Amino acid sequence: MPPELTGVLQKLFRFKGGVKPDTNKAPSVQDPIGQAPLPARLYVPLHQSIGGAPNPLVQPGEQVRKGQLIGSADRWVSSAVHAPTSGTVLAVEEHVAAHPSGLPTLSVVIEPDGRDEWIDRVPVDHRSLPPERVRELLRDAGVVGLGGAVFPSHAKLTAAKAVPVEHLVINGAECEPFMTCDDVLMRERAEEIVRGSAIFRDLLAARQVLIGIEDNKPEAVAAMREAVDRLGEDYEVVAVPTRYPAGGAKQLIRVLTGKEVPASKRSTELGVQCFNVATAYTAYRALAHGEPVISRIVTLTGNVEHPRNWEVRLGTPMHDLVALGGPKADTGSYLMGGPMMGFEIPDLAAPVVKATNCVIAGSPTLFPPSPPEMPCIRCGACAEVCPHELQPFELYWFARARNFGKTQEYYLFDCIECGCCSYVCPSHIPLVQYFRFAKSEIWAREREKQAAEAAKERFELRNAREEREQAEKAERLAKAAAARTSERKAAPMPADAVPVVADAAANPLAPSPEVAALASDAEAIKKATIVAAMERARAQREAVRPRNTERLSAEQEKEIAAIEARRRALQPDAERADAASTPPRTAE
Amino acid sequence: MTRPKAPPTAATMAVRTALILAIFVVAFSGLLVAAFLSTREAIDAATATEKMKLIGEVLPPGVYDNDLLRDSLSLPPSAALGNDEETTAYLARKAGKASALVFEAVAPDGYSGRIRLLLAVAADGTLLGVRVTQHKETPGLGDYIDPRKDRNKEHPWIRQFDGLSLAAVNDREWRVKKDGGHFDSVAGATVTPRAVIKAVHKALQYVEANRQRLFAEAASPESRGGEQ
Amino acid sequence: MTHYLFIIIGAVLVNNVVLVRILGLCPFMGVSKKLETAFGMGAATTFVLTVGTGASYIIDHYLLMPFGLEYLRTLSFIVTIAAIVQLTEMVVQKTSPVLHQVLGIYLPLITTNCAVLGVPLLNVANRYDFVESLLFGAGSAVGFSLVLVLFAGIRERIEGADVPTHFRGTAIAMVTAGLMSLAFMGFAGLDKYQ
Amino acid sequence: MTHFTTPPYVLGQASVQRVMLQVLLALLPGIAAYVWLVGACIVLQLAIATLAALAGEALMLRLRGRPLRLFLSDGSAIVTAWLIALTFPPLAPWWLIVVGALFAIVVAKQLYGGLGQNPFNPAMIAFAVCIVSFPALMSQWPVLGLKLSLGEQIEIIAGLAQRIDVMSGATPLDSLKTALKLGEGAVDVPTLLATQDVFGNFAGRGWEWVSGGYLLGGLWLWRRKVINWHAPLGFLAGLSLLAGTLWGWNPQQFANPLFHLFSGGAMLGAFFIVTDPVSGCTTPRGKLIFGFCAGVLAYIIRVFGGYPDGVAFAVLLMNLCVPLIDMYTQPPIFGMKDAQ
Amino acid sequence: MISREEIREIGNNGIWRQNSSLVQILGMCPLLAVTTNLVNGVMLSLATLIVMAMSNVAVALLRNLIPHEIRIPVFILVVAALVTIIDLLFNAHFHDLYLVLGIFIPLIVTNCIVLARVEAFANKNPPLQSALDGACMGIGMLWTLGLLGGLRELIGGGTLLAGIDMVFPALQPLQLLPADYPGLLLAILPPGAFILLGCLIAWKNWVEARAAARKSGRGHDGTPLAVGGSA
Amino acid sequence: MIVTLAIMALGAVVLGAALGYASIKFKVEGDPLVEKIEAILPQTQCGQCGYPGCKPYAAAISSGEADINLCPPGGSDGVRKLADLLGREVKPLEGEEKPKQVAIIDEQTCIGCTLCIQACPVDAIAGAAKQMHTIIAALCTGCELCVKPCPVECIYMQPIVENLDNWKWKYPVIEIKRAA
Ligand SMILES: Cc1cc2nc3c(=O)[nH]c(=O)nc-3n(C[C@H](O)[C@H](O)[C@H](O)COP(=O)(O)O)c2cc1C
Ligand SMILES: Cc1cc2nc3c(=O)[nH]c(=O)nc-3n(C[C@H](O)[C@H](O)[C@H](O)COP(=O)(O)O)c2cc1C
Ligand SMILES: Cc1cc2nc3c(=O)[nH]c(=O)nc-3n(C[C@H](O)[C@H](O)[C@H](O)COP(=O)(O)O)c2cc1C
Ligand SMILES: Cc1cc2nc3c(=O)[nH]c(=O)nc-3n(C[C@H](O)[C@H](O)[C@H](O)CO)c2cc1C
Ligand code: SF4
Ligand code: SF4
Ligand code: SF4
Ligand code: SF4
Ligand code: FES
Repeated sequence: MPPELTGVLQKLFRFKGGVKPDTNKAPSVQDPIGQAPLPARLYVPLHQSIGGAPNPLVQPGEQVRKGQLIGSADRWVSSAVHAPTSGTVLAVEEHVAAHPSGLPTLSVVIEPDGRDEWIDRVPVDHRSLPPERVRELLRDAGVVGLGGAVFPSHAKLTAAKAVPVEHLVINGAECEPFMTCDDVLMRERAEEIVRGSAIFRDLLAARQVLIGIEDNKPEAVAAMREAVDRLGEDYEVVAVPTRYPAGGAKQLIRVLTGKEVPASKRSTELGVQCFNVATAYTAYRALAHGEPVISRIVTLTGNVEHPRNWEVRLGTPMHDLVALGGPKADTGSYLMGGPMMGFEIPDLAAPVVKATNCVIAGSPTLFPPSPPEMPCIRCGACAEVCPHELQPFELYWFARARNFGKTQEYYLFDCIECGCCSYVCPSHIPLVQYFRFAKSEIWAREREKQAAEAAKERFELRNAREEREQAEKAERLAKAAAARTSERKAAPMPADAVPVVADAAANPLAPSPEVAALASDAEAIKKATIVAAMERARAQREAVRPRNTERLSAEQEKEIAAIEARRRALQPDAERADAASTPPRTAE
Repeated sequence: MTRPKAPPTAATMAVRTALILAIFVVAFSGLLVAAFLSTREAIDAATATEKMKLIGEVLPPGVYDNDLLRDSLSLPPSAALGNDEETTAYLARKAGKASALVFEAVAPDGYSGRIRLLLAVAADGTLLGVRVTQHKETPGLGDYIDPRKDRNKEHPWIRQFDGLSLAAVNDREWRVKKDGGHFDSVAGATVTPRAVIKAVHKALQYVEANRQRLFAEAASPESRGGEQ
Repeated sequence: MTHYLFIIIGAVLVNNVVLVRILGLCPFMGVSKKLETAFGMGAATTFVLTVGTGASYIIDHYLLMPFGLEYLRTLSFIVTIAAIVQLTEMVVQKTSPVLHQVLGIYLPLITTNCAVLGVPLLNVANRYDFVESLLFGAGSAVGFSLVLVLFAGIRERIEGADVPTHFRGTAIAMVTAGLMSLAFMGFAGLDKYQ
Repeated sequence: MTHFTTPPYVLGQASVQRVMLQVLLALLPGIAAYVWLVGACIVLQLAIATLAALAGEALMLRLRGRPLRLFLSDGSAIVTAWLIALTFPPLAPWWLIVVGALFAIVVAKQLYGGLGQNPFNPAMIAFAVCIVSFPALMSQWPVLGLKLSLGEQIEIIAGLAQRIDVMSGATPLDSLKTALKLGEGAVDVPTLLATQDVFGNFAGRGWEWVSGGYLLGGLWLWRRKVINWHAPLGFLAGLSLLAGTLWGWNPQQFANPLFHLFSGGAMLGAFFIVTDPVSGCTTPRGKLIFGFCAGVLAYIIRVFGGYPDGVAFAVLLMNLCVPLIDMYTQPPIFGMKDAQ
Repeated sequence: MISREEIREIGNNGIWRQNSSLVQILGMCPLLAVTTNLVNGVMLSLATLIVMAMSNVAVALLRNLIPHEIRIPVFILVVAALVTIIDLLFNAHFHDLYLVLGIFIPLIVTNCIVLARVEAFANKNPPLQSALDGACMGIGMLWTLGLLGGLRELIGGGTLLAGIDMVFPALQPLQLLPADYPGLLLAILPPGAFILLGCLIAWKNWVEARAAARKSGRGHDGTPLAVGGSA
Repeated sequence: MIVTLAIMALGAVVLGAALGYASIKFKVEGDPLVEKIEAILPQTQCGQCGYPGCKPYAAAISSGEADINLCPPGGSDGVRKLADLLGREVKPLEGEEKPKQVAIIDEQTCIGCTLCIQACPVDAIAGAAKQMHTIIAALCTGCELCVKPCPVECIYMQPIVENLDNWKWKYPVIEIKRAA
């Protein structure tokens, strides 16, 4: 259908590359959004977004109400988690995660009481509150990017210092095949989306709002235009050419504004920010209705009798959701996310999470097993379709040879894992998997290197200490020396070594199960000494910090915290921790 | 290793290493001088034998009785011979009478560069023999002009020239058969033989033109050596 | 002028020291695993070879020939060159530790790069004059560096290839050098106008 | 660990087999013209080369413990084999083609890990190996207009019949070069082209059509997006630029660009050989440079060098430079164009 | 003195394990340049062997007199002197061969393996061991050069021992392959040398891998080109 | 003869003097290579390489005394990196590569002898005399040095288990079987 251009003529740009797989979207938009029934048990993982893992706030046996906070954001880049319905907390335990690994993650198990009783919802008018407060509210309502990256939205809502935000891009492109959750959301709840966009616009002080929708969704375009007109906003609703991955934030920004955001920059530095339509919707619900994010729209489609979009409570086990569609007999596997970027669900016991935008039942006919991998013939087809204009075959060549330094020289980390390259590769090479492998190896190495450096430092300190001790020993009497040694051991951390420990503790890696298991009562004393030493060290560090940070307004403090968070996020260590601890992007 | 206790200054170090190196050099140079002196004669003999062997390839042993290597003359550079440097020619004498001349010629237009030839021409203008001493022709294709590489061991190509003279083959016949001449060639590689034939022809003409001078001048054996 | 040009083309391409004359192979095989080091080695060799040919010419023409000491050529050439190399090494080590590190153990091994002795000896055999000798020396060195760098580039790529186990490393590098040499045979005949 | 397959779960239609099949199809017009020119012997040579290449491939795959069916059916060995057969003299003895094909597949391809990993163009390696090793056989081309029955041709190829002299002509390029060399400046190109009957309208008689066939097939490949325009255009540009310059300077001693474009392996090289994705450059600029330099080198070698045609050596020489060219012609990536 | 153990160790090192041509990749130039036939290869190796053994002894004797700073020039001096003597001897007694080997006799000086052994072995060991080391390294070189020369000669022309008459005038080369064997000229040209040497190295790798597999009790899969698991 | 020797001696004196002079003027100390090598070693300080810690091993590699394949904790990856740095051939690792481990102290059995604290090269054990000791898992490099000294054998090594934080994407397996 031709994109009817209404209002101001919006100039469209092109991004290089991209592919046009069959969209397969029609089956799941026949019916309106359905309300998924309450399952017998809900398994709500605490860690559902990029960033720090929320801390559990409930104990087994506790009664919770719908929308009650059960996990609080751990840091600035982190997001809260809420009870999807009222009921009893059965346990806080490890449960299989909605993650390609099939590994478990700490989850709150809730048995619904069927009353579905809300907490007291407090609607707010975001215009009456300071922006800082609005961001906090969004964080505590668990608003994260529902476009697939599940990045905490409040952290994206700060404009860059030097650059005013020119464009706010609302992403309704939904370029992945099969997926229609954004489409139906736009058709049915356009007004809320537009209102949610207004919140983002106000927070970012954006000059213009551009809503980009692929031109294969004329109904959604119409609905959104209608809503924009109805609400009297000046937003542009733009139909963009259908080409995967037009919905990738960077591609959509390119198409709508002509700007190219390199991997090394955040889009706000170029005066653009991008949010998914569903994110806007949840932000609006969170502020205007006081409803935190406890459910989301999930497309259930593929090899099922009744493909349809469902509003599903987070924590609903996949098999409960899948049953709604009536999978056909030859269904073999299920994908979470779209066929381009999604992953095969290793275990249907895994729950629906904020990142679950689509569940596709697969059969051998629908997704034939990929033909055997052949060697790369360097045909360059992949480079032609790569939307980031990388040289996938070079990345592949070096990733395969485990020459990770070279992969970085060829910009491995600019790859958005969109899968276009694998799609066109005549040799059927699972390129994306090679890239993911290389990325996680590089992260792991970085981690190891830091650990090694820290170990070396401690080793050298220890050596120095031993030398000193020996010198002292020689001077004094053996008895006195022995006494002193045991004393020294009581405080085993020399002051300079402490920052390392402190960092390790602040690192989400540190409170790993092993440590937790060790933290028995008997050990509490020693732990206390360590903590005390850490505190002392921290205090010392604080003491040498610049003094102009003393009397700050709450706003300023928030700002600093945000900067700190960003800085941490930018450090490879933190970023890796963040990325590794959430399901990978699952597209759309 | 003789490492001094106190670090030496640069100057003392320089003197020390200079002396030690000098001693070693003198010792080993001495050794070499001795070796050189003791092998000199053998080497000279071997070199002479080598030269004679080469000459022997083009010059039948019965033609001369003099010491060829001592009976040489130098030929100036000449276009007819294709030389651009002075070359040495040897005069064969039988019972004191000049019987043949052994000299070098160059075919400049081989398939891949120059072809150096050694020719022996009898006093009556008859070719006694031709040998290729140096060439870069394609191995396996153009290199049959060298009898060692020629697959036809019975009648190597280069032997066609033996016994010919300007009189025996008329001027227009100094070509390969393909061009209507007198000489065989191997199919697929006629550039090379054309070049050789042309060079030999020119060399014969040169001898013809200078016969008097060449065979007379060499009466007094003076210049020697330095060939190649 | 064209005469000089042909000497250079001949030395760099047609009669490439490594691939056609087969000299200097040890560093060619040894220092070609990485592009960076290949560049370094190429530069070092170019320097030594150019200086070495110049020095050799002077020694030959002003010390050895006048006294009929040609048989001392090998000895005097190589000892001089060795000393030059060692001097260079010391200077480089002091002034540019990075370069020294990259070249590592190979700087002293330049002395045992046959090309370093072979090229001056070829100069003598070709009866080149001083300028020709220098050009030939420099040309040979450039030819050496050129193929070294190209070879390193290819080896870096082969690194990722699925080469049969027993051919990994040196064996396949040898085969590659062979095919390079085959490619260089294409230049054959280009120097015939010399 | 659960086993899971990898995204994307939908794939496009492309496959190596299809790519290679299209290359083979694109060769057909040229082959047809070739058959018309010299007879069906070329088909026999194609078959011999294919068999030898597949046998070599099978042997090596077997020794390396790799799946046979998968790699034998990918078609790349057949492309290599056909290019070998098309660059060798059509009446070359069968074993010559076999040696070439085996060397190409075993040494130039499989020792590097097989499909996709060879730094050198296998077919050109075969050509170079054979012309260096057997220059005599490699420069014996059937004399134009030599009408031999298929039976006779088979006998010659099988080595049963004597390799007769009349059959061993030279290619137009070689004829021109030899004539100029022997003429020593006394002969000029225009007269030669006009008088010698190996030459047709603007290049070798008949060979013009074969080259035209390759051109046609190449354009089709380009339309099908199997190849980009960069390498072929670069090659043709490099060749004709140099040829044009020298021709403009001295038309008596240098043939015109058209002659060079339609002689020897120029067209085949431009569309089927410099485009080899595996051993060629991969970046657009790199392809252009690769093609251009190959064209220039091909001209230099065919006109001034020792071999009748320079395409093979030019391509091999450029293969050497591929890693460096690729490295220095990386295109800027998304978002980094301003930075450049 | 020198123990049997030591002899075996030095011998094995020189001849097989640390073979200069196949493992250390040193002394490549003569290895590739003069092995156009077996006789050339063997004769040059013999010359190298003698030089290597003698220079090892000389350096082992003199090592305590040589200051560190001019170590290399002196070593080279020693080697160069010995090589020049050999050169003179060849010139005098094997003149034909001298002409064939040409520049490669003086180039023994820069044959890296000679200096490498002097530096790595003779400079640290007594004369007897050093002599043995030089000789064994030479033997290692000898058999590889002989093998390579023989292979190239055979493949390239179908003969063996061409040029033997330059050493033993009484002997004649052998024509092993039928006279109409066309000869793969490539084998005699530089590319052939490289490629065949590559194959020899791969062959040694294979032999060693097989021996190692046998030793560790695991049966070898027997495929000479097996590909190591890359995952 | 005399002339010959005089000429050669002259040359030798010139060269020898230059060399001797330069050897003093251009003397360098220290070895930056050692640091680069050390940066690659895993800093486990376990001594499995036969050297008392990573730095001595680095020095040994640099001086050519030790081979590059002696550090098991570094694994074959480490060998590869060293080979890369030094331009040497990659060799198979001596000894076996183990999965990463951490030490665990059985707290019931520990008698607080402090022997393990003295053994741990990286101060990963906290505790005081006569008190229960514990190992800070995040700091433990898994070198096993504390295992032997414990008189009551209460320390054991445990492989680090995979969890969502350290989970890695796997190397794609080429499915030859299916292809064949
Ligand atoms: C580690 C990390 C830190 C980020 N920090 C910020 C931030 O401080 N401000 C912001 O606006 N966006 C931030 N982002 C969001 C990205 O810049 C980008 O806008 C968002 O991820 C777009 O989604 P996509 O990656 O799926 O395209 C961050 C993203 C990551 C992965
Ligand atoms: C290849 C690719 C395709 C994507 N497609 C879409 C899409 O179709 N719709 C969408 O909203 N987000 C899509 N995303 C995610 C966006 O990049 C981006 O994260 C999102 O629009 C930011 O909004 P959010 O933070 O509200 O999720 C895609 C990401 C990638 C890498
Ligand atoms: C690689 C190659 C090398 C050649 N080398 C020579 C050669 O050394 N000598 C020669 O006469 N012809 C050589 N030719 C052949 C010439 O190019 C030319 O075809 C031939 O000399 C013409 O001879 P014809 O008149 O017998 O056909 C060679 C040809 C090729 C292809
Ligand atoms: C466009 C195109 C051109 C090709 N050209 C060649 C070629 O010139 N020589 C060759 O051996 N194989 C060629 N191939 C086949 C294949 O790429 C080649 O065998 C690989 O080098 C084997 O790894 C070509 C394939 C394609 C698609
Ligand atoms: S599309 Fe596949 S075969 Fe082609 S270059 Fe890319 S990775 Fe290689
Ligand atoms: S997955 Fe990465 S490399 Fe492949 S096309 Fe997408 S961005 Fe490019
Ligand atoms: S084995 Fe490795 S980790 Fe252990 S001390 Fe040696 S270098 Fe360090
Ligand atoms: S706790 Fe034990 S295993 Fe861990 S680092 Fe210390 S000594 Fe090594
Ligand atoms: S022998 Fe080593 S470089 Fe020539």
